[in-house]
Amino acid sequence: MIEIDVHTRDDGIGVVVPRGRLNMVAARQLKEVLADLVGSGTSRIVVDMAETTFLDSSGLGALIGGLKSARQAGGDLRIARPVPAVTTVFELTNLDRVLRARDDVETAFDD
Amino acid sequence: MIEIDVHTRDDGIGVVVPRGRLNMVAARQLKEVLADLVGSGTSRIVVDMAETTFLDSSGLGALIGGLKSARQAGGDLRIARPVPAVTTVFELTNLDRVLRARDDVETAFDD
Amino acid sequence: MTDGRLVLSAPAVPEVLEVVHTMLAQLWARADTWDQRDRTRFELAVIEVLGNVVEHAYAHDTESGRRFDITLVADDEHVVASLADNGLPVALDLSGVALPEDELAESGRGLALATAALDDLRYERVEGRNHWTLECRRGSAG
Amino acid sequence: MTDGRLVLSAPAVPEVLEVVHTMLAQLWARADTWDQRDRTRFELAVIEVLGNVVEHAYAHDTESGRRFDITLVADDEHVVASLADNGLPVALDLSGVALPEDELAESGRGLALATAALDDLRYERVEGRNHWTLECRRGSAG
Ligand SMILES: Nc1ncnc2c1ncn2[C@@H]1O[C@H](COP(=O)(O)OP(=O)(O)O)[C@@H](O)[C@H]1O
Ligand SMILES: Nc1ncnc2c1ncn2[C@@H]1O[C@H](COP(=O)(O)OP(=O)(O)O)[C@@H](O)[C@H]1O
Repeated sequence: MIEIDVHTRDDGIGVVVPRGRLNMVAARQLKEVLADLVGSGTSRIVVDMAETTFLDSSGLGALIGGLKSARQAGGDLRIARPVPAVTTVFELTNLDRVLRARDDVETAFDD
Repeated sequence: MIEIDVHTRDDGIGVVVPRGRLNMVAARQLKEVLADLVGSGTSRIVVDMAETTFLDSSGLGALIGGLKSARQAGGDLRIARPVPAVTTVFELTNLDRVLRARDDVETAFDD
Repeated sequence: MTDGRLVLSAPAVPEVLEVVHTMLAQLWARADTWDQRDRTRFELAVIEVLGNVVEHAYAHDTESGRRFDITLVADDEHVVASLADNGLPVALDLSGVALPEDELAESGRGLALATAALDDLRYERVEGRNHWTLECRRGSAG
Repeated sequence: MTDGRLVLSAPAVPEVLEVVHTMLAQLWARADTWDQRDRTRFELAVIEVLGNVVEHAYAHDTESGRRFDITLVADDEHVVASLADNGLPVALDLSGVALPEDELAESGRGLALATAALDDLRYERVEGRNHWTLECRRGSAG
Protein backbone atom coordinates (compact mmCIF):
# COMPACT_ATOMS: atom_id res chain seq x y z
CA MET A 1 0.00 0.00 0.00
CA ILE A 2 1.30 3.45 -0.80
CA GLU A 3 0.28 7.04 -0.36
CA ILE A 4 1.94 9.65 -2.54
CA ASP A 5 1.83 13.24 -1.29
CA VAL A 6 2.67 16.03 -3.72
CA HIS A 7 3.11 19.73 -3.16
CA THR A 8 4.80 22.60 -4.93
CA ARG A 9 6.98 24.91 -2.88
CA ASP A 10 7.17 28.71 -3.15
CA ASP A 11 10.46 28.33 -5.04
CA GLY A 12 8.60 26.31 -7.70
CA ILE A 13 10.16 22.98 -6.74
CA GLY A 14 7.77 20.03 -6.64
CA VAL A 15 8.10 17.73 -3.62
CA VAL A 16 6.84 14.16 -3.97
CA VAL A 17 6.58 11.99 -0.84
CA PRO A 18 5.84 8.29 -1.40
CA ARG A 19 4.88 6.70 1.93
CA GLY A 20 5.03 2.90 1.98
CA ARG A 21 6.28 0.33 -0.52
CA LEU A 22 7.26 1.44 -3.99
CA ASN A 23 6.56 -1.81 -5.85
CA MET A 24 4.83 -2.57 -9.16
CA VAL A 25 1.42 -1.30 -8.04
CA ALA A 26 2.80 1.91 -6.58
CA ALA A 27 5.18 2.51 -9.50
CA ARG A 28 2.21 3.11 -11.81
CA GLN A 29 0.89 5.77 -9.47
CA LEU A 30 4.29 7.41 -9.10
CA LYS A 31 4.74 7.49 -12.88
CA GLU A 32 1.46 9.38 -13.25
CA VAL A 33 2.24 11.78 -10.43
CA LEU A 34 5.63 12.67 -11.97
CA ALA A 35 4.19 12.97 -15.49
CA ASP A 36 1.44 15.29 -14.22
CA LEU A 37 3.97 17.47 -12.39
CA VAL A 38 6.25 17.89 -15.40
CA GLY A 39 3.23 18.27 -17.69
CA SER A 40 1.93 21.13 -15.59
CA GLY A 41 5.24 22.99 -15.73
CA THR A 42 7.05 21.78 -12.60
CA SER A 43 10.33 20.39 -13.91
CA ARG A 44 12.41 20.59 -10.74
CA ILE A 45 11.31 17.73 -8.50
CA VAL A 46 12.57 16.31 -5.19
CA VAL A 47 11.41 12.83 -4.25
CA ASP A 48 11.54 12.62 -0.46
CA MET A 49 12.08 8.92 0.24
CA ALA A 50 12.30 9.07 4.04
CA GLU A 51 9.07 7.09 4.34
CA THR A 52 9.57 4.82 1.32
CA THR A 53 10.18 1.47 2.97
CA PHE A 54 10.76 -0.63 -0.15
CA LEU A 55 11.88 -0.03 -3.75
CA ASP A 56 12.04 -2.50 -6.64
CA SER A 57 12.95 -2.26 -10.33
CA SER A 58 9.54 -0.98 -11.32
CA GLY A 59 9.78 1.81 -8.75
CA LEU A 60 13.26 2.57 -10.08
CA GLY A 61 11.81 2.68 -13.60
CA ALA A 62 9.23 5.26 -12.51
CA LEU A 63 11.97 7.41 -10.92
CA ILE A 64 14.13 7.22 -14.05
CA GLY A 65 11.16 8.01 -16.29
CA GLY A 66 10.50 11.08 -14.15
CA LEU A 67 14.18 12.05 -14.22
CA LYS A 68 14.26 11.91 -18.01
CA SER A 69 11.13 13.94 -18.57
CA ALA A 70 12.18 16.50 -15.94
CA ARG A 71 15.52 16.93 -17.72
CA GLN A 72 13.86 17.19 -21.13
CA ALA A 73 11.77 20.02 -19.71
CA GLY A 74 14.94 21.78 -18.54
CA GLY A 75 14.77 20.65 -14.92
CA ASP A 76 15.94 17.68 -12.87
CA LEU A 77 14.71 15.06 -10.42
CA ARG A 78 16.54 14.53 -7.16
CA ILE A 79 16.25 11.92 -4.45
CA ALA A 80 16.41 12.82 -0.77
CA ARG A 81 16.73 10.84 2.46
CA PRO A 82 16.50 7.22 1.23
CA VAL A 83 16.38 4.54 3.96
CA PRO A 84 19.00 1.74 3.87
CA ALA A 85 16.65 -0.73 2.12
CA VAL A 86 16.28 1.75 -0.73
CA THR A 87 19.95 2.74 -0.84
CA THR A 88 20.79 -0.95 -1.33
CA VAL A 89 18.73 -0.99 -4.54
CA PHE A 90 20.45 2.12 -5.93
CA GLU A 91 23.81 0.48 -5.21
CA LEU A 92 22.94 -2.93 -6.69
CA THR A 93 21.87 -1.22 -9.95
CA ASN A 94 24.77 1.28 -10.06
CA LEU A 95 22.27 4.11 -10.06
CA ASP A 96 23.73 5.71 -6.95
CA ARG A 97 25.57 8.23 -9.17
CA VAL A 98 22.71 9.03 -11.55
CA LEU A 99 20.27 9.31 -8.65
CA ARG A 100 22.68 10.66 -6.04
CA ALA A 101 20.89 10.86 -2.71
CA ARG A 102 20.70 14.23 -0.90
CA ASP A 103 20.50 14.41 2.88
CA ASP A 104 17.92 17.13 2.90
CA VAL A 105 14.74 17.92 0.97
CA GLU A 106 15.07 21.68 1.50
CA THR A 107 18.54 21.95 -0.03
CA ALA A 108 18.33 19.17 -2.62
CA PHE A 109 18.58 21.71 -5.48
CA ASP A 110 21.28 23.90 -3.93
CA ASP A 111 24.10 22.48 -6.06
CA MET B 1 0.46 -3.78 12.72
CA ILE B 2 -0.36 -1.13 15.27
CA GLU B 3 1.19 1.95 16.79
CA ILE B 4 -0.14 3.21 20.09
CA ASP B 5 0.56 6.84 20.94
CA VAL B 6 0.07 7.98 24.54
CA HIS B 7 0.21 11.43 26.07
CA THR B 8 -1.09 13.11 29.18
CA ARG B 9 -2.81 16.47 28.79
CA ASP B 10 -2.44 19.50 31.05
CA ASP B 11 -5.83 18.67 32.60
CA GLY B 12 -4.42 15.27 33.67
CA ILE B 13 -6.41 13.26 31.17
CA GLY B 14 -4.49 10.50 29.39
CA VAL B 15 -5.05 10.26 25.63
CA VAL B 16 -4.35 6.92 23.94
CA VAL B 17 -4.31 6.75 20.13
CA PRO B 18 -4.15 3.25 18.60
CA ARG B 19 -3.30 3.57 14.90
CA GLY B 20 -4.03 0.47 12.81
CA ARG B 21 -5.74 -2.83 13.62
CA LEU B 22 -6.67 -3.63 17.19
CA ASN B 23 -6.53 -7.43 16.98
CA MET B 24 -5.08 -10.08 19.29
CA VAL B 25 -1.48 -8.94 18.87
CA ALA B 26 -2.31 -5.28 19.41
CA ALA B 27 -4.68 -5.99 22.32
CA ARG B 28 -1.74 -7.18 24.44
CA GLN B 29 0.05 -3.91 23.82
CA LEU B 30 -3.05 -1.83 24.54
CA LYS B 31 -3.63 -3.73 27.80
CA GLU B 32 -0.11 -2.83 28.96
CA VAL B 33 -0.42 0.79 27.90
CA LEU B 34 -3.69 1.19 29.83
CA ALA B 35 -2.37 -0.64 32.91
CA ASP B 36 0.75 1.57 32.93
CA LEU B 37 -1.34 4.74 32.68
CA VAL B 38 -3.66 3.82 35.56
CA GLY B 39 -0.71 2.45 37.55
CA SER B 40 1.09 5.78 37.24
CA GLY B 41 -1.92 7.71 38.49
CA THR B 42 -3.75 8.65 35.31
CA SER B 43 -7.25 7.29 35.82
CA ARG B 44 -9.15 9.47 33.35
CA ILE B 45 -8.40 8.12 29.88
CA VAL B 46 -9.72 8.89 26.40
CA VAL B 47 -9.07 6.34 23.69
CA ASP B 48 -9.07 8.20 20.39
CA MET B 49 -10.14 5.58 17.84
CA ALA B 50 -10.20 7.77 14.73
CA GLU B 51 -7.29 5.80 13.27
CA THR B 52 -8.23 2.37 14.63
CA THR B 53 -9.28 0.55 11.46
CA PHE B 54 -10.29 -2.77 13.01
CA LEU B 55 -11.43 -4.04 16.41
CA ASP B 56 -12.08 -7.61 17.53
CA SER B 57 -13.12 -9.25 20.81
CA SER B 58 -9.58 -9.23 22.19
CA GLY B 59 -9.31 -5.49 21.52
CA LEU B 60 -12.69 -5.06 23.22
CA GLY B 61 -11.37 -7.06 26.17
CA ALA B 62 -8.40 -4.72 26.51
CA LEU B 63 -10.71 -1.68 26.44
CA ILE B 64 -13.01 -3.18 29.08
CA GLY B 65 -10.05 -4.16 31.26
CA GLY B 66 -8.84 -0.57 31.06
CA LEU B 67 -12.33 0.76 31.81
CA LYS B 68 -12.59 -1.39 34.93
CA SER B 69 -9.19 -0.46 36.36
CA ALA B 70 -9.76 3.24 35.55
CA ARG B 71 -13.06 3.15 37.43
CA GLN B 72 -11.50 1.28 40.37
CA ALA B 73 -8.97 4.09 40.57
CA GLY B 74 -11.79 6.65 40.68
CA GLY B 75 -11.65 7.64 37.02
CA ASP B 76 -13.16 6.43 33.76
CA LEU B 77 -12.25 5.35 30.23
CA ARG B 78 -14.01 6.95 27.29
CA ILE B 79 -14.01 6.19 23.59
CA ALA B 80 -13.88 8.92 20.97
CA ARG B 81 -14.37 9.05 17.21
CA PRO B 82 -14.73 5.34 16.30
CA VAL B 83 -14.90 4.56 12.55
CA PRO B 84 -17.92 2.58 11.26
CA ALA B 85 -16.04 -0.78 11.31
CA VAL B 86 -15.41 -0.28 15.02
CA THR B 87 -18.90 1.02 15.82
CA THR B 88 -20.30 -2.18 14.30
CA VAL B 89 -18.40 -4.23 16.89
CA PHE B 90 -19.70 -2.14 19.80
CA GLU B 91 -23.22 -2.62 18.47
CA LEU B 92 -22.93 -6.38 17.86
CA THR B 93 -21.75 -6.86 21.45
CA ASN B 94 -24.26 -4.42 23.04
CA LEU B 95 -21.36 -2.43 24.43
CA ASP B 96 -22.43 0.79 22.75
CA ARG B 97 -23.94 1.96 26.05
CA VAL B 98 -21.09 0.93 28.34
CA LEU B 99 -18.55 2.35 25.94
CA ARG B 100 -20.62 5.23 24.56
CA ALA B 101 -18.68 6.92 21.77
CA ARG B 102 -17.91 10.66 22.03
CA ASP B 103 -17.53 12.82 18.95
CA ASP B 104 -14.58 14.71 20.27
CA VAL B 105 -11.38 13.86 22.16
CA GLU B 106 -11.11 17.31 23.74
CA THR B 107 -14.57 17.25 25.35
CA ALA B 108 -14.89 13.51 26.05
CA PHE B 109 -14.85 14.14 29.81
CA ASP B 110 -17.14 17.18 29.81
CA ASP B 111 -20.21 15.30 30.99
CA MET C 1 -14.55 -18.50 -14.73
CA THR C 2 -11.33 -17.18 -13.23
CA ASP C 3 -10.17 -18.59 -9.96
CA GLY C 4 -9.66 -15.78 -7.47
CA ARG C 5 -9.19 -17.99 -4.43
CA LEU C 6 -6.60 -16.95 -1.86
CA VAL C 7 -5.12 -19.85 0.11
CA LEU C 8 -2.63 -19.58 2.97
CA SER C 9 -0.97 -22.28 5.03
CA ALA C 10 0.99 -21.00 8.02
CA PRO C 11 2.00 -21.62 11.62
CA ALA C 12 -0.85 -20.89 14.06
CA VAL C 13 0.76 -17.87 15.74
CA PRO C 14 -0.88 -14.51 16.47
CA GLU C 15 1.46 -12.57 14.19
CA VAL C 16 0.15 -14.38 11.11
CA LEU C 17 -3.23 -12.68 11.59
CA GLU C 18 -1.64 -9.71 9.81
CA VAL C 19 -1.19 -11.80 6.67
CA VAL C 20 -4.87 -12.78 6.77
CA HIS C 21 -5.94 -9.14 7.14
CA THR C 22 -3.91 -8.34 3.99
CA MET C 23 -5.46 -11.29 2.14
CA LEU C 24 -8.92 -9.99 3.01
CA ALA C 25 -7.97 -6.56 1.70
CA GLN C 26 -6.94 -8.19 -1.59
CA LEU C 27 -10.14 -10.23 -1.72
CA TRP C 28 -12.16 -7.01 -1.47
CA ALA C 29 -9.97 -5.32 -4.07
CA ARG C 30 -11.34 -7.90 -6.50
CA ALA C 31 -14.86 -8.11 -5.04
CA ASP C 32 -15.13 -4.34 -5.15
CA THR C 33 -18.90 -4.06 -5.14
CA TRP C 34 -19.20 -5.39 -1.57
CA ASP C 35 -20.07 -2.65 0.88
CA GLN C 36 -18.23 -1.68 4.03
CA ARG C 37 -20.61 -3.33 6.47
CA ASP C 38 -20.42 -6.72 4.76
CA ARG C 39 -16.64 -6.45 4.62
CA THR C 40 -16.44 -5.58 8.30
CA ARG C 41 -18.60 -8.41 9.54
CA PHE C 42 -16.79 -11.01 7.43
CA GLU C 43 -13.32 -9.80 8.44
CA LEU C 44 -14.38 -9.74 12.09
CA ALA C 45 -15.69 -13.31 11.99
CA VAL C 46 -12.60 -14.63 10.20
CA ILE C 47 -10.25 -13.01 12.69
CA GLU C 48 -12.31 -14.21 15.67
CA VAL C 49 -12.41 -17.84 14.53
CA LEU C 50 -8.75 -17.82 13.51
CA GLY C 51 -7.83 -16.08 16.76
CA ASN C 52 -9.50 -18.93 18.65
CA VAL C 53 -7.54 -21.46 16.63
CA VAL C 54 -4.32 -19.67 17.52
CA GLU C 55 -5.29 -19.33 21.17
CA HIS C 56 -7.16 -22.51 22.02
CA ALA C 57 -6.50 -25.23 19.48
CA TYR C 58 -3.28 -26.72 20.85
CA ALA C 59 -2.02 -29.60 18.77
CA HIS C 60 -1.18 -33.03 20.18
CA ASP C 61 2.43 -31.90 20.16
CA THR C 62 2.82 -32.93 16.56
CA GLU C 63 6.37 -32.91 15.22
CA SER C 64 5.64 -29.99 13.00
CA GLY C 65 3.73 -27.83 15.48
CA ARG C 66 0.40 -26.11 15.19
CA ARG C 67 -0.53 -24.95 11.71
CA PHE C 68 -3.63 -23.81 9.89
CA ASP C 69 -4.89 -23.46 6.32
CA ILE C 70 -7.31 -20.79 5.21
CA THR C 71 -9.09 -20.40 1.87
CA LEU C 72 -10.98 -17.23 0.95
CA VAL C 73 -13.40 -17.09 -2.00
CA ALA C 74 -15.83 -14.40 -3.08
CA ASP C 75 -18.41 -14.36 -5.83
CA ASP C 76 -21.07 -11.73 -6.47
CA GLU C 77 -23.34 -12.95 -3.70
CA HIS C 78 -21.28 -14.93 -1.16
CA VAL C 79 -17.97 -14.78 0.55
CA VAL C 80 -16.68 -17.91 2.22
CA ALA C 81 -13.70 -18.67 4.45
CA SER C 82 -12.66 -22.27 5.08
CA LEU C 83 -10.25 -22.88 7.92
CA ALA C 84 -8.57 -26.12 8.92
CA ASP C 85 -6.14 -26.80 11.77
CA ASN C 86 -4.37 -29.72 13.41
CA GLY C 87 -5.42 -28.75 16.96
CA LEU C 88 -7.39 -30.76 19.50
CA PRO C 89 -11.05 -31.52 18.75
CA VAL C 90 -13.37 -28.73 19.79
CA ALA C 91 -16.30 -29.54 22.09
CA LEU C 92 -18.64 -26.66 21.46
CA ASP C 93 -22.34 -26.28 20.89
CA LEU C 94 -22.35 -23.47 18.35
CA SER C 95 -26.12 -23.10 18.66
CA GLY C 96 -25.66 -22.28 22.36
CA VAL C 97 -23.13 -19.51 21.86
CA ALA C 98 -24.11 -16.25 23.59
CA LEU C 99 -22.57 -13.03 24.84
CA PRO C 100 -21.28 -13.24 28.43
CA GLU C 101 -23.84 -12.37 31.17
CA ASP C 102 -21.34 -10.01 32.74
CA GLU C 103 -21.39 -6.89 30.59
CA LEU C 104 -17.85 -6.11 31.77
CA ALA C 105 -16.35 -9.56 31.11
CA GLU C 106 -12.96 -9.21 29.45
CA SER C 107 -13.29 -12.29 27.23
CA GLY C 108 -15.80 -14.78 25.91
CA ARG C 109 -17.31 -12.68 23.12
CA GLY C 110 -15.45 -14.12 20.11
CA LEU C 111 -17.82 -16.83 18.95
CA ALA C 112 -20.92 -14.77 19.76
CA LEU C 113 -19.52 -11.98 17.60
CA ALA C 114 -18.66 -14.38 14.78
CA THR C 115 -22.14 -15.93 14.92
CA ALA C 116 -23.83 -12.54 14.90
CA ALA C 117 -21.68 -11.34 12.01
CA LEU C 118 -22.05 -14.38 9.74
CA ASP C 119 -24.96 -15.90 7.86
CA ASP C 120 -23.53 -19.35 8.48
CA LEU C 121 -20.85 -20.83 10.75
CA ARG C 122 -20.11 -24.55 10.68
CA TYR C 123 -17.65 -26.73 12.55
CA GLU C 124 -16.62 -30.29 11.67
CA ARG C 125 -13.90 -32.67 12.80
CA VAL C 126 -12.60 -34.55 9.75
CA GLU C 127 -9.61 -36.89 9.64
CA GLY C 128 -8.01 -35.53 12.77
CA ARG C 129 -8.40 -31.91 11.77
CA ASN C 130 -10.80 -29.14 12.76
CA HIS C 131 -12.70 -27.55 9.88
CA TRP C 132 -14.53 -24.23 10.19
CA THR C 133 -16.66 -22.78 7.39
CA LEU C 134 -17.72 -19.14 7.55
CA GLU C 135 -20.15 -17.55 5.11
CA CYS C 136 -21.62 -14.10 4.54
CA ARG C 137 -24.29 -13.32 1.99
CA ARG C 138 -24.17 -9.89 0.46
CA GLY C 139 -26.40 -7.32 2.10
CA SER C 140 -27.88 -9.62 4.74
CA ALA C 141 -27.99 -8.38 8.32
CA GLY C 142 -25.71 -11.23 9.49
CA MET D 1 11.44 -29.16 14.63
CA THR D 2 8.48 -26.80 14.22
CA ASP D 3 7.28 -26.06 10.75
CA GLY D 4 7.31 -22.30 10.16
CA ARG D 5 6.63 -22.46 6.43
CA LEU D 6 4.34 -19.82 4.94
CA VAL D 7 2.54 -20.96 1.81
CA LEU D 8 0.26 -18.83 -0.36
CA SER D 9 -1.71 -19.73 -3.48
CA ALA D 10 -3.32 -16.77 -5.22
CA PRO D 11 -4.24 -15.19 -8.55
CA ALA D 12 -1.21 -13.72 -10.34
CA VAL D 13 -2.26 -10.07 -10.09
CA PRO D 14 -0.10 -7.14 -8.96
CA GLU D 15 -2.24 -6.38 -5.91
CA VAL D 16 -1.35 -9.74 -4.33
CA LEU D 17 2.27 -8.57 -3.96
CA GLU D 18 1.05 -6.81 -0.80
CA VAL D 19 0.16 -10.17 0.74
CA VAL D 20 3.65 -11.48 -0.02
CA HIS D 21 5.27 -8.41 1.58
CA THR D 22 3.24 -9.14 4.73
CA MET D 23 4.24 -12.81 4.65
CA LEU D 24 7.88 -11.78 4.47
CA ALA D 25 7.40 -9.48 7.47
CA GLN D 26 5.99 -12.46 9.41
CA LEU D 27 8.83 -14.70 8.29
CA TRP D 28 11.33 -12.20 9.72
CA ALA D 29 9.30 -11.86 12.91
CA ARG D 30 10.15 -15.52 13.51
CA ALA D 31 13.67 -15.42 12.04
CA ASP D 32 14.46 -12.39 14.13
CA THR D 33 18.24 -12.70 14.13
CA TRP D 34 18.51 -11.95 10.39
CA ASP D 35 19.89 -8.49 9.74
CA GLN D 36 18.35 -5.72 7.68
CA ARG D 37 20.59 -6.13 4.65
CA ASP D 38 19.82 -9.85 4.28
CA ARG D 39 16.11 -9.13 4.69
CA THR D 40 16.22 -6.40 2.08
CA ARG D 41 17.97 -8.41 -0.58
CA PHE D 42 15.70 -11.44 -0.13
CA GLU D 43 12.50 -9.37 -0.19
CA LEU D 44 13.73 -7.53 -3.26
CA ALA D 45 14.49 -10.74 -5.15
CA VAL D 46 11.16 -12.35 -4.22
CA ILE D 47 9.19 -9.31 -5.36
CA GLU D 48 11.19 -9.02 -8.61
CA VAL D 49 10.69 -12.65 -9.59
CA LEU D 50 7.03 -12.65 -8.57
CA GLY D 51 6.54 -9.31 -10.33
CA ASN D 52 7.85 -10.92 -13.52
CA VAL D 53 5.43 -13.81 -13.10
CA VAL D 54 2.57 -11.37 -12.76
CA GLU D 55 3.74 -9.28 -15.70
CA HIS D 56 5.16 -11.75 -18.18
CA ALA D 57 3.99 -15.27 -17.48
CA TYR D 58 0.66 -15.30 -19.30
CA ALA D 59 -1.11 -18.63 -19.03
CA HIS D 60 -2.44 -20.56 -22.03
CA ASP D 61 -5.83 -19.09 -21.24
CA THR D 62 -6.52 -21.81 -18.73
CA GLU D 63 -10.07 -22.00 -17.43
CA SER D 64 -9.01 -20.89 -14.02
CA GLY D 65 -6.72 -18.03 -15.04
CA ARG D 66 -3.18 -17.27 -14.02
CA ARG D 67 -2.24 -18.31 -10.51
CA PHE D 68 0.93 -18.78 -8.50
CA ASP D 69 2.06 -20.59 -5.36
CA ILE D 70 4.79 -19.33 -3.10
CA THR D 71 6.46 -21.06 -0.15
CA LEU D 72 8.76 -19.21 2.25
CA VAL D 73 11.03 -21.03 4.71
CA ALA D 74 13.77 -19.72 6.96
CA ASP D 75 16.21 -21.54 9.19
CA ASP D 76 19.20 -20.11 11.03
CA GLU D 77 21.39 -19.97 7.96
CA HIS D 78 19.17 -19.96 4.84
CA VAL D 79 16.01 -18.42 3.61
CA VAL D 80 14.33 -19.94 0.58
CA ALA D 81 11.38 -18.92 -1.58
CA SER D 82 9.86 -21.44 -3.99
CA LEU D 83 7.51 -20.07 -6.63
CA ALA D 84 5.41 -21.97 -9.13
CA ASP D 85 3.04 -20.64 -11.79
CA ASN D 86 0.94 -21.92 -14.67
CA GLY D 87 2.28 -19.39 -17.18
CA LEU D 88 4.04 -19.96 -20.48
CA PRO D 89 7.50 -21.55 -20.39
CA VAL D 90 10.26 -19.02 -19.88
CA ALA D 91 13.15 -18.93 -22.36
CA LEU D 92 15.87 -17.20 -20.41
CA ASP D 93 19.55 -17.76 -19.87
CA LEU D 94 19.86 -16.79 -16.24
CA SER D 95 23.65 -16.85 -16.44
CA GLY D 96 23.49 -14.15 -19.11
CA VAL D 97 21.37 -11.73 -17.12
CA ALA D 98 22.89 -8.24 -16.86
CA LEU D 99 21.93 -4.66 -16.11
CA PRO D 100 20.78 -2.72 -19.21
CA GLU D 101 23.56 -0.92 -21.15
CA ASP D 102 21.51 2.26 -21.11
CA GLU D 103 21.95 3.70 -17.63
CA LEU D 104 18.60 5.50 -18.07
CA ALA D 105 16.59 2.50 -19.29
CA GLU D 106 13.20 2.42 -17.57
CA SER D 107 12.97 -1.37 -17.35
CA GLY D 108 15.01 -4.55 -17.68
CA ARG D 109 16.70 -4.51 -14.26
CA GLY D 110 14.51 -7.02 -12.42
CA LEU D 111 16.39 -10.26 -12.99
CA ALA D 112 19.79 -8.57 -12.70
CA LEU D 113 18.73 -7.21 -9.32
CA ALA D 114 17.40 -10.59 -8.20
CA THR D 115 20.61 -12.32 -9.29
CA ALA D 116 22.77 -9.76 -7.53
CA ALA D 117 20.69 -9.98 -4.35
CA LEU D 118 20.52 -13.78 -4.09
CA ASP D 119 23.07 -16.48 -3.44
CA ASP D 120 21.18 -18.82 -5.74
CA LEU D 121 18.42 -18.42 -8.34
CA ARG D 122 17.14 -21.46 -10.24
CA TYR D 123 14.45 -21.89 -12.89
CA GLU D 124 12.87 -25.17 -14.00
CA ARG D 125 9.87 -26.11 -16.12
CA VAL D 126 8.17 -29.13 -14.50
CA GLU D 127 4.85 -30.67 -15.52
CA GLY D 128 3.62 -27.63 -17.37
CA ARG D 129 4.51 -25.21 -14.61
CA ASN D 130 7.34 -22.75 -14.07
CA HIS D 131 9.32 -23.25 -10.86
CA TRP D 132 11.64 -20.61 -9.43
CA THR D 133 13.83 -21.23 -6.38
CA LEU D 134 15.44 -18.28 -4.62
CA GLU D 135 17.96 -18.62 -1.82
CA CYS D 136 19.89 -16.27 0.45
CA ARG D 137 22.53 -17.39 2.92
CA ARG D 138 22.85 -15.33 6.04
CA GLY D 139 25.51 -12.66 5.94
CA SER D 140 26.78 -13.39 2.44
CA ALA D 141 27.23 -10.48 0.06
CA GLY D 142 24.60 -11.88 -2.32
N1 LIG E 1 -10.84 -23.28 18.03
C1 LIG E 1 -11.12 -23.58 19.32
N2 LIG E 1 -10.51 -24.64 19.91
C2 LIG E 1 -10.77 -24.95 21.19
N3 LIG E 1 -11.62 -24.27 21.96
C3 LIG E 1 -12.25 -23.23 21.44
C4 LIG E 1 -12.05 -22.82 20.10
N4 LIG E 1 -12.81 -21.73 19.86
C5 LIG E 1 -13.46 -21.47 21.00
N5 LIG E 1 -13.14 -22.36 21.96
C6 LIG E 1 -13.67 -22.39 23.36
O1 LIG E 1 -14.81 -21.57 23.43
C7 LIG E 1 -14.64 -20.54 24.40
C8 LIG E 1 -15.34 -19.25 23.95
O2 LIG E 1 -14.65 -18.71 22.84
P1 LIG E 1 -14.85 -17.20 22.45
O3 LIG E 1 -16.30 -16.90 22.41
O4 LIG E 1 -14.10 -16.94 21.20
O5 LIG E 1 -14.23 -16.38 23.64
P2 LIG E 1 -12.72 -16.31 24.19
O6 LIG E 1 -11.83 -16.86 23.14
O7 LIG E 1 -12.54 -14.85 24.44
O8 LIG E 1 -12.73 -17.12 25.46
C9 LIG E 1 -13.16 -20.40 24.56
O9 LIG E 1 -12.78 -19.86 25.81
C10 LIG E 1 -12.69 -21.84 24.36
O10 LIG E 1 -12.81 -22.56 25.55
N1 LIG F 1 8.47 -15.09 -15.37
C1 LIG F 1 8.76 -14.70 -16.62
N2 LIG F 1 8.05 -15.18 -17.65
C2 LIG F 1 8.30 -14.78 -18.91
N3 LIG F 1 9.27 -13.92 -19.24
C3 LIG F 1 10.04 -13.41 -18.27
C4 LIG F 1 9.82 -13.77 -16.91
N4 LIG F 1 10.74 -13.12 -16.16
C5 LIG F 1 11.47 -12.38 -17.01
N5 LIG F 1 11.06 -12.55 -18.29
C6 LIG F 1 11.65 -11.91 -19.50
O1 LIG F 1 12.91 -11.36 -19.16
C7 LIG F 1 12.94 -9.96 -19.43
C8 LIG F 1 13.79 -9.23 -18.40
O2 LIG F 1 13.15 -9.29 -17.13
P1 LIG F 1 13.55 -8.25 -16.01
O3 LIG F 1 15.03 -8.25 -15.88
O4 LIG F 1 12.81 -8.59 -14.79
O5 LIG F 1 13.12 -6.84 -16.55
P2 LIG F 1 11.67 -6.25 -16.93
O6 LIG F 1 10.66 -7.15 -16.30
O7 LIG F 1 11.72 -4.89 -16.35
O8 LIG F 1 11.61 -6.26 -18.42
C9 LIG F 1 11.49 -9.52 -19.43
O9 LIG F 1 11.26 -8.37 -20.20
C10 LIG F 1 10.81 -10.75 -20.01
O10 LIG F 1 10.88 -10.76 -21.41
